[in-house]
Amino acid sequence: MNGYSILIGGKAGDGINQAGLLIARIFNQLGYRIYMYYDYPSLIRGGHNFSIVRATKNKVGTHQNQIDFLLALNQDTIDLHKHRLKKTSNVIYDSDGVKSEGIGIPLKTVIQDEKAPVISRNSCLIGGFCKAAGIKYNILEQVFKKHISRDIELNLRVAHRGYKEVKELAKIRILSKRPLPLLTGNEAIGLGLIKGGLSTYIAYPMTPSSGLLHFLARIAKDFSLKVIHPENEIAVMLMALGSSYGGEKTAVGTSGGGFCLMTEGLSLAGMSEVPIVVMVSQRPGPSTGVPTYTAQSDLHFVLNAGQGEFTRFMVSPGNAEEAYYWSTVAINISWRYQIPSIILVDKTLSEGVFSFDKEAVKNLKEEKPILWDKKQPYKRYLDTKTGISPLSFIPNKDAVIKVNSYTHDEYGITTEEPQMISLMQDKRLRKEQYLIQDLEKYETVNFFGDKGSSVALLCWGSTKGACVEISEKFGLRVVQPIVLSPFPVKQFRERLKGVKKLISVENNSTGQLVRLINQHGFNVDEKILKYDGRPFSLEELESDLKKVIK
Amino acid sequence: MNGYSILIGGKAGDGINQAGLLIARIFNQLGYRIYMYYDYPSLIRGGHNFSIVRATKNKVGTHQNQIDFLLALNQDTIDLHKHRLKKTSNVIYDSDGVKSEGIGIPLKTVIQDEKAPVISRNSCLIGGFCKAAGIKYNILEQVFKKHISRDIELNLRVAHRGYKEVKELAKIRILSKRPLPLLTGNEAIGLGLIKGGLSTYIAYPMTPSSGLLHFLARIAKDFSLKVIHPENEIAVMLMALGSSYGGEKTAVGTSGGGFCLMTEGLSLAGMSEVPIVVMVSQRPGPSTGVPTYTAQSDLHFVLNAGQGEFTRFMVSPGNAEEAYYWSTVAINISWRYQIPSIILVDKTLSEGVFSFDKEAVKNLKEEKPILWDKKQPYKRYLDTKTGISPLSFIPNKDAVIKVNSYTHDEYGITTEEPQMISLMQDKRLRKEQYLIQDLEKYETVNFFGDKGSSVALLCWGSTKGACVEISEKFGLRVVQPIVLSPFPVKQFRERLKGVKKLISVENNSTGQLVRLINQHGFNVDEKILKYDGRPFSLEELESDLKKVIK
Amino acid sequence: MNQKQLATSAKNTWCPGCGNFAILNTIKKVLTVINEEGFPLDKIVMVSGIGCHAKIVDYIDVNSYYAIHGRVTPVAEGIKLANPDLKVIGFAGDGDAYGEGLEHIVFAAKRNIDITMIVHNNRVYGLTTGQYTPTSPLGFKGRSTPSGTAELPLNPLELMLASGATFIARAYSNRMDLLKRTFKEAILHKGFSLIDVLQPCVTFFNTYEYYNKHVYELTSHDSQIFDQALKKISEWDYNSEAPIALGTFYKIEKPVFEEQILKQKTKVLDRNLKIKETLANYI
Amino acid sequence: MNQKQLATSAKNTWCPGCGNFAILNTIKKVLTVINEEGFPLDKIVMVSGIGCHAKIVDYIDVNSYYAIHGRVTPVAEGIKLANPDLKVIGFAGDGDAYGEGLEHIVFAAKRNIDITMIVHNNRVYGLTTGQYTPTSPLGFKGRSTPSGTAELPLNPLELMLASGATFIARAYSNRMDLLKRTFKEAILHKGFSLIDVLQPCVTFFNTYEYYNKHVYELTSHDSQIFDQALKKISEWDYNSEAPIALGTFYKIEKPVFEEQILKQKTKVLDRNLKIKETLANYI
Ligand SMILES: Cc1ncc(C[n+]2csc(CCOP(=O)(O)OP(=O)(O)O)c2C)c(N)n1
Ligand SMILES: Cc1ncc(C[n+]2csc(CCOP(=O)(O)OP(=O)(O)O)c2C)c(N)n1
Ligand code: SF4
Ligand code: SF4
Ligand SMILES: [Mg+2]
Ligand SMILES: [Mg+2]
Repeated sequence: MNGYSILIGGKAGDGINQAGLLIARIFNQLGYRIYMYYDYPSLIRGGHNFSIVRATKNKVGTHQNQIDFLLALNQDTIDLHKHRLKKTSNVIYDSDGVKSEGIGIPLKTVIQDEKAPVISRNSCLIGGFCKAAGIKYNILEQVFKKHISRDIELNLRVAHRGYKEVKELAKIRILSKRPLPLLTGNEAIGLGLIKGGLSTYIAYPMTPSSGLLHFLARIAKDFSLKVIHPENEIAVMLMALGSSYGGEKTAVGTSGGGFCLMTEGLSLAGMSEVPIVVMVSQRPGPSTGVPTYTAQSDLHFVLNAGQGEFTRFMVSPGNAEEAYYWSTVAINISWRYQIPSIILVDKTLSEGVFSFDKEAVKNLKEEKPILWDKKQPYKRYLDTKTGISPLSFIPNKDAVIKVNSYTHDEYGITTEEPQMISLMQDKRLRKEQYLIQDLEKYETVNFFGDKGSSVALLCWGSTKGACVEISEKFGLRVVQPIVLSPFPVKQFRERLKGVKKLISVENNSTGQLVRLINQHGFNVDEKILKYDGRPFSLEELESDLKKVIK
Repeated sequence: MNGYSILIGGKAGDGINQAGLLIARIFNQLGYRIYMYYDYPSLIRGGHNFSIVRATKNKVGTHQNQIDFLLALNQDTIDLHKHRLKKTSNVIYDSDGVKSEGIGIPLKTVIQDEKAPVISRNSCLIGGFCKAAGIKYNILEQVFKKHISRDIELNLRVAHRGYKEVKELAKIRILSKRPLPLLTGNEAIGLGLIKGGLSTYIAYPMTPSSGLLHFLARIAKDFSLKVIHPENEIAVMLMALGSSYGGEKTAVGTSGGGFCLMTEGLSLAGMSEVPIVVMVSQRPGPSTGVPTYTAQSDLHFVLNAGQGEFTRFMVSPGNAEEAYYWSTVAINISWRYQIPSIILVDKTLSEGVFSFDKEAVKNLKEEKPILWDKKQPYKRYLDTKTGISPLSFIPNKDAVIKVNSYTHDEYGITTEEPQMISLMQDKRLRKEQYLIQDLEKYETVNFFGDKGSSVALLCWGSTKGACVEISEKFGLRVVQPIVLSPFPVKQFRERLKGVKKLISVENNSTGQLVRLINQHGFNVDEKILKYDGRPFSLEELESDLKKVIK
Repeated sequence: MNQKQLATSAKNTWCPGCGNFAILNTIKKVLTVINEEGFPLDKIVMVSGIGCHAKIVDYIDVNSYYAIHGRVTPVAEGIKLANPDLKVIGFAGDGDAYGEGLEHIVFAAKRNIDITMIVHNNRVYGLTTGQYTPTSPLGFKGRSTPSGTAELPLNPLELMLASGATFIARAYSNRMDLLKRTFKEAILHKGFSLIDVLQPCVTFFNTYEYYNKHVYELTSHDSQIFDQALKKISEWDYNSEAPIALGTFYKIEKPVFEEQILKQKTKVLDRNLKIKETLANYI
Repeated sequence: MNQKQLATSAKNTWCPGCGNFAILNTIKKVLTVINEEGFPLDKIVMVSGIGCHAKIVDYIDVNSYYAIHGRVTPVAEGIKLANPDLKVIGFAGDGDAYGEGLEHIVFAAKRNIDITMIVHNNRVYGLTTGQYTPTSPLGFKGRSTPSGTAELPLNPLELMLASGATFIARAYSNRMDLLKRTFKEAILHKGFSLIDVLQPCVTFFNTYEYYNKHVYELTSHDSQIFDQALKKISEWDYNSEAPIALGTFYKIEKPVFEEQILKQKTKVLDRNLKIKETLANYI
């Protein structure tokens, strides 16, 4: 795809994520579009971490197995990844600890010389890489200065040493595109929520959702956010509902195990009609599973979580722009309809790094919820045509605002009367009908590739990246429902018009999206499933695909 | 249906459930088959409670709107239920506080005369009823003596006073059938679990599941059970998994809100492959909803609860015999496959009272789990053809038994290796394939009514009662899947052969079973849904049915 | 605003004689008084769990969140964080606050967030028909423990003291004057306050007689001193026969959580601009 | 059985210098000793939560349940109830035991169930990369609180004392001899025991120097006396600079829960017969 793949690897603690990001930012300055995959086990020091940076002319959203540069801080990196090398690939490694072909730089010696911290080995390696790739030192310098906060002089010194050690082996082309912000999926979600008016974020740390907590905590002051980390996920959800009832646009975030503990509160949100946005980032289960890896195996759990039946909005964005845009939509819809909005992502999306083009995203505004017009005495659960009852906020001299987890009357007082029970259930469910209509104005089902092709890939969330890219090679159509609840049957049907063979691509072991579309009368012909905790690489998907299309 | 319906009503605290049961037991002695519906709001004193006892020649499993006897301890009972009276119905009421047509008995006066407690008013009323119904006093006496533990003499005295006050108005026929035990659904589940080897039951009270906790606590000594009520449902589930890992056959019980808190543990059971039986009794949600009423609205939640994908067995019995039988199956399967077994019921089934005919239930035995043969060094997660790893129990000098919530290797040690992740996921899911085969030897899909009819009612759980009875009148077929996971596609398809019109009958607002069969490629033509917290009465279902079949 | 006006359309469904009536009447009085003294009623929010106690929110016509079992505290905290000008009063059961969701009062106390928790401690699960709770005495025979419990009760106030609560009191529904004073004091206290209200359940655990015999009001007690508070709090362990002190055991001043959180807030004038600036940092 | 034999195939992935190594080595030693003294190793069960600490079960070749975050205690309780002959040892993190699932240690202490809880208290969430926990000092700057926390820490041992725990101790991973003695004493104690092990996290909260300066071992302390225990427990509040006592603060005898529960058990010879009899009662 007229671009480059660079893998940098080392131990946890070597700063591999950060190093990958620096490389990504350097390419960004050269006008490339970036996708970065970061792979790390669940430990703090040691083990093997690696980042694969893809720098391409046009945006992509997946990594490739094959790489152009292998940057090794340790022997593992060589041993585990040399199968990825092409004939033309270059290897750069720490000659003080690694045996390999390619270009060695004595990283340890350099940093000892410079009295630099061990972690700055990667700066030196990046210096060497830049030289080898024919990237000007001043680009490196610019990126380092902007993005390294500690010991910048030392880092530049060792980077320069690396730069000098190495010979130019390639000449990375400079493209004419302007650099873009590089965001993780989590960060894009955070900004999208802020755009939609987020004022409070409450979460308990859980990989891979924690990035959103950390990001929002870091920028809290800039946006006057309250960011709270309470005792556990139960407290998270219930505090959030209190906050939201108190009038603050509130979101929470977690992963599967933590989400379990939020389900009772989610159902409370459904009954009390208190808006809430829930970000769930999936990882392989069951249970603790493989906590720093990826999966799409909680779709039906999240879709059906909480006792009883209530309307929920759920989206699953497939890249940073979608994450940003749909997070704004999620918070707007949550408040407009007074329902839970769920943003369902996974580790790949949450922690993957994307070039983010705000200009490519339709500009949305924070929407005002439907407010009480004061014409009639206030009833929190007024039964209306749309099922939406106008809101009033505390304090309001003229309104008593009672919300209730029991089935209740319009005023919010508990009821056990059969007629009222049905009536209120109808009221709450009616919102879904209006929401479905409302959603017609959004592109709820994405459409890529050869839109006339009779063979289509079906995907959701992060698998979009691989599907879209591979579709170009095979001339396939790609259909990606973004809204998963209420399921956009109409748009989905349109997207499938003329499809003879539908192939689903999912990061789970049972085909969860397939089961969902089955419910709506659609079928797939083939399933390509991957559930080893890793996202599809382009090549893997290609080879899987070849088995099902002939 | 050649039988009788008797409604007795009063305030909470008047002992209406107990009174209904006494009446049921009297009919039981007369050779009738019993179904009792008990209706009460969520309060302890006051309000309006009523029991409808149906006594019929053949077993039924639903109540009728129309009644033959109305027994009123207060005015509400008359006012709220007189619409149920037929021309031939009789009303007996407390003339000291109630205005009505029919036969008055001065209950208050009687108990004051006899210095009996207020609660014994219902004994007096039952006395009057027996006389009016032409039931011999000695039957009443026999039932009272066996089933009233406190103040039996006083109760008999006031009952006799009631008996004398009233004239015989009817002559209830004595049938020749032997009396049967009368069990609530919860009690039947309890005995079924015991039959399957239950040794520990852990629960936190929650209507309508609490009856199982109370019942097992009461009979714990008789069966040497440990019955534990810990701090909350999280502790319930995790203690239960500890207990089960410790080798004790353990079950837990709850309703929707409590189940939310168990979902994280459920997923842990899935990953660690520790057997557990979970009884979930549904009530109307979302959230607290209508806690003492009924619903079937948690099917998909329970079916998909817990992050990640794992095999679970789920049954939904439709009467006491099924509850008994399938609870034994549930515990056996849970231990054979080392998976969670879920018994999904609702308030109607849990608290409804049924004639229980043990002879009509195929006799099952407690099954031994698959045990380690000691031929090879012990591996807790040995990868086998069936996916089932032989068990060993602590203490065992030759085995170290390590279970793990992380993805793990055969020994139980955490792994993050992609091949092992897939392999172990395959192993766990493979159990489902064997379970499906195994289940072929059970009647997983029930079949009633006119089995040749091209119009069929589709139901699950407690709605079975009404469907089966109405099907006789309309000459319909009834198809009731009892096993809901893994869904018995083959048997279900067979049961549907020749069906032209399939009508689902559910106690929820969206048609959850319909959604489930949709996933498997089946469709319904009509849905009859009721979601006001009340079960279908025979007449209601009849009138709903008339609207969809012409 | 008078007490009548505080009524709602809901029919009261507590058992005649239940200790909850006194709590209801007293809180209505206190709200009326606070209102007369100048605090607007629309800035009051009640939160409740599930249980007999929880019905109280249906009976008072002020803002309320009728939440779920065991989770009164975090809901109340969330409301307070949303708007620190409000007075947020949680009404919880003993099953609720000391059982199902015990962790939350510990953390609310630790944070010293300015909410008031009123625990209707009938030492039994009322609404689910009489099971033991964390404060039921050893050997209590409830429907889940027909042979008697095998555990000693918790002393919830000792736990609160250990958790850093800044206001800890005990009251008795049958001593309405003290109840009223204590409610008011707790609501006006700046910081986390918890009142354990002994509330007899006439149906499942009728403790009137016992309490009438054993309660006494604290006098010459210095509620600022931890050791004195502990001594009085541990005098009765909710199990053995002992004098039962009523009143405010502990009351100190500490910084409140919400102010620490709000300190960190600034006013943002243009979010879109800020988003742009933030994005620029990520190039 | 020697320590080598206790090893598994798992590769240790703690950071070099982590306090967890000392805990691992010490518990291995203690298990070996207990075993030599006659207690069979196959009657030992380890339970852990999720976090750096929790990996310990992967590193020792005895029975174990590697459970979920915050829920070590109930799992351990369930195992003990299933078989009271076992020695059940829970390994929890401070986030685990004092945060996510705080309620469980309170109730296990209340019940006095005979399990041992070893809390690897590094006062930080290690595995999720450094957020504050309930025992982090005020103002701690973690990734969820970059401007510093707004709450004081809990003193978990004070909480345990208020909950009725019968064995309460503190140890320090860098004082291995005391660590060993305390582990052994706790495991042999009949009843609920909890040891708060100060365990420096070199990566996110390196407290070695601080502890090395402040810790001292309890001497001439009567661990049977509540007031003495409280005094020593509250000497250091996990926040201010103060001497940090190590050793066993409190140790008393009380009936244990599992025996109360098992007392109620009888032997049933024929379940089917009993079912028949039970059914007869329901006719
Ligand atoms: C998660 C959950 N578990 C259980 C219940 C059932 N439940 C409702 S109220 C209650 C106990 C109430 O006891 P308490 O809090 O002491 O209140 P009281 O009725 O005594 O006032 C229980 C267990 C529930 N609603 N939610
Ligand atoms: C329900 C749930 N929430 C959050 C997490 C994520 N998580 C894993 S370990 C951990 C914290 C561990 O901290 P601690 O218990 O102190 O252990 P340490 O790593 O410091 O040893 C968290 C929050 C989880 N696994 N489960
Ligand atoms: S059951 Fe007890 S607590 Fe509930 S209303 Fe009746 S007396 Fe009050
Ligand atoms: S992060 Fe801290 S607790 Fe975890 S292994 Fe490293 S030093 Fe130990
Ligand atoms: Mg109570
Ligand atoms: Mg920790």
